[in-house]
Amino acid sequence: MSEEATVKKFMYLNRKAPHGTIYALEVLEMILVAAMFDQDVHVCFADDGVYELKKGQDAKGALEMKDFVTTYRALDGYDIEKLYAEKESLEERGLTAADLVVPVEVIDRAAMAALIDSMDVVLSA
Amino acid sequence: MSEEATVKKFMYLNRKAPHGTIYALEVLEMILVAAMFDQDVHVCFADDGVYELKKGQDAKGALEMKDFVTTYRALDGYDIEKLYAEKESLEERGLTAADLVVPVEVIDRAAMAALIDSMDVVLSA
Amino acid sequence: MKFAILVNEGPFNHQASDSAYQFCKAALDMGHEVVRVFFYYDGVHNANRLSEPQSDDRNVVRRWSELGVRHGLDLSVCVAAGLRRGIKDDVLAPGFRITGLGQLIEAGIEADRLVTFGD
Amino acid sequence: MKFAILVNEGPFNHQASDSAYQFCKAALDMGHEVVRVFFYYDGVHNANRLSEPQSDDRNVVRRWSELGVRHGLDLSVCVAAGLRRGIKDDVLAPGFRITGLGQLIEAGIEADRLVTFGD
Amino acid sequence: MLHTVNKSPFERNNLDACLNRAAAGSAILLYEDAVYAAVAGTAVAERVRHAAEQHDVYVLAPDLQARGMKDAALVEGVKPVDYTGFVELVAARGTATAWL
Amino acid sequence: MLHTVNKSPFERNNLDACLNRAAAGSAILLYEDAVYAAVAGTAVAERVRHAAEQHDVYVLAPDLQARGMKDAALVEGVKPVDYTGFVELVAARGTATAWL
Repeated sequence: MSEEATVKKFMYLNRKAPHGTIYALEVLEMILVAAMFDQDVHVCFADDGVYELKKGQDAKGALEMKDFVTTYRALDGYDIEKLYAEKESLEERGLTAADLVVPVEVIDRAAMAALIDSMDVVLSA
Repeated sequence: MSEEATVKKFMYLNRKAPHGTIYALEVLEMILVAAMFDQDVHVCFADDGVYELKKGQDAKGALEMKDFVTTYRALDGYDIEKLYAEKESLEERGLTAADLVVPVEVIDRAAMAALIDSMDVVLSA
Repeated sequence: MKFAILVNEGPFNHQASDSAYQFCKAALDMGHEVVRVFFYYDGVHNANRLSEPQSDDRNVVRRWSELGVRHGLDLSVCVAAGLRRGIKDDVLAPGFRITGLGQLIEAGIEADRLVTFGD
Repeated sequence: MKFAILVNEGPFNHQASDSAYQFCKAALDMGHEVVRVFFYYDGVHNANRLSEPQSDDRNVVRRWSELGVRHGLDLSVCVAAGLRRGIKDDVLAPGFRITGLGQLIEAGIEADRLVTFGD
Repeated sequence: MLHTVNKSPFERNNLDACLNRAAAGSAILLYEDAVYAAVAGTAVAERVRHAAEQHDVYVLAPDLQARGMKDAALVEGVKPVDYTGFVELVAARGTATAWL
Repeated sequence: MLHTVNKSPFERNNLDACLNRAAAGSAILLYEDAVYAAVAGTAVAERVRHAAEQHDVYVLAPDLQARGMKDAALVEGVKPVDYTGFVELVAARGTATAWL
């Protein structure tokens, strides 16, 4: 199989809240670069990672920090369309899909586990 | 009151396990310097901080990391004698005072709470 | 009232430095005195003048430098923590100085309050 | 087998860099190939040649440099994460190079396994 | 005394560590990722409501705003403050203890 | 798949996060501060024993030794490995997922 033909299943697994640490922002920078490679990209949000997608964030206005959350909305333009959020993680935090800045497929914990298990590369933070 | 006469109650509150992060080591460096000031020093161990005192640690032999734990035994020579470990934290981790490298006063959570509440300065990690 | 501020984490990776800066600025605006800002653990990275954030982001290092100069703040970087992590005079941003841990204890004695920002 | 290694945290503050080093050394000793060690987030601080640990401590930066030179490893430091944190060519230790995030994705494609060490 | 907590209650034990040792009547400030604990309707809200009966619990409003929680209902008894209020709490409540 | 956990189960949610999503039969390696989870007689030991019934749970021996737990009794079913064993697990068990 030639190098060009290699298509792997990549998962970017977001488990951390935004702003308190930089992981959410720098994972997003990673995803934007990953979009330039023809790989099968999955972006997942679980645990505190679901907070990354909360509508109405205003890090710049509130704290002079960087507003990176709107960039999630640009993922569609990069042909990154497989976005998943875990149902249980949303529920524990009192959130629903309607609270999120982008449309995601809400899947339950068992489905998330199966999805993770099917990946070739998992990049997590 | 002159600067020289100021004696404050300082607490060094250790809540983190050793080796996984540097906090335990650098708090200890802080305590050694603090010993040179004539302040009322209290060194407390709670939550994962009680692991800092576990006997038999061998970070150098196992992982080429720095063996700093023996330094706790030197604190006595610096006239730092008020060492406290929280009973509940030890119990949750299956430890007793006999597992620790230095003699400490084991106090329960309520006593720890009262001790913290009586401090002028709390340095925690 | 006299405040001392302890910053335990580096810029960007954790919010600690941002929070400490906002706190410091608010305290100064309210007329309080900040006797020292002490940078310990990874906090020493806040003094690295080579830091060059993206143009649409805040410049954490420069912001501390400017606040320090404007208010004559003592921005103290721990020598031992700094050596370990490669933060020395070679890369020190304006307004910061390298000092010993004794300066942290002194600040704790001299200030009415010591406030810690970390991970 | 081909390994790629991702280091997310700086030296000393977290064990991640130590663990990655021990893993890398073991893999090489066993005859595996390490196609790239990529330093991201605070991991970029592992490349700071100014780091000067105490004499009784391990030298994390130098150790990576030496392992890199000995085995011809590709020690890649993310340019964007490095710029933000002040890790640039000015302070880069021998054996490290500044590269883009694309090198991480490429390593993930090329290697049989990508192993992450972080906080 | 003023206790500060800055970590998400879903990720770490910091909030519990604080609540386990904060003397009755002391002040507790939730900021950075700990502000999620102040929002009503989550799995930890009941614990925080109970804490607010025994302590003066505050939440840093700019951190709520940064996280899209500016208009979220807060747990009963939790009071928002801005950075000026944070400084006032430190000044008024004595020793500041950070539960890192 | 190999899942790795490196944080203390008393401090953070990483171990639970992993156990909640690890497919049955996968391998789980506890290292760095997560090795405390492998020691018998703690408040989390029962959870880990249960996990070891559904997964192959390993613990990194050098990390135990560093922490003074070299001779500690381990939770039933948890197997110690050294760095060579860690590398072998990564090679043998497929994708490595780090629960950071």
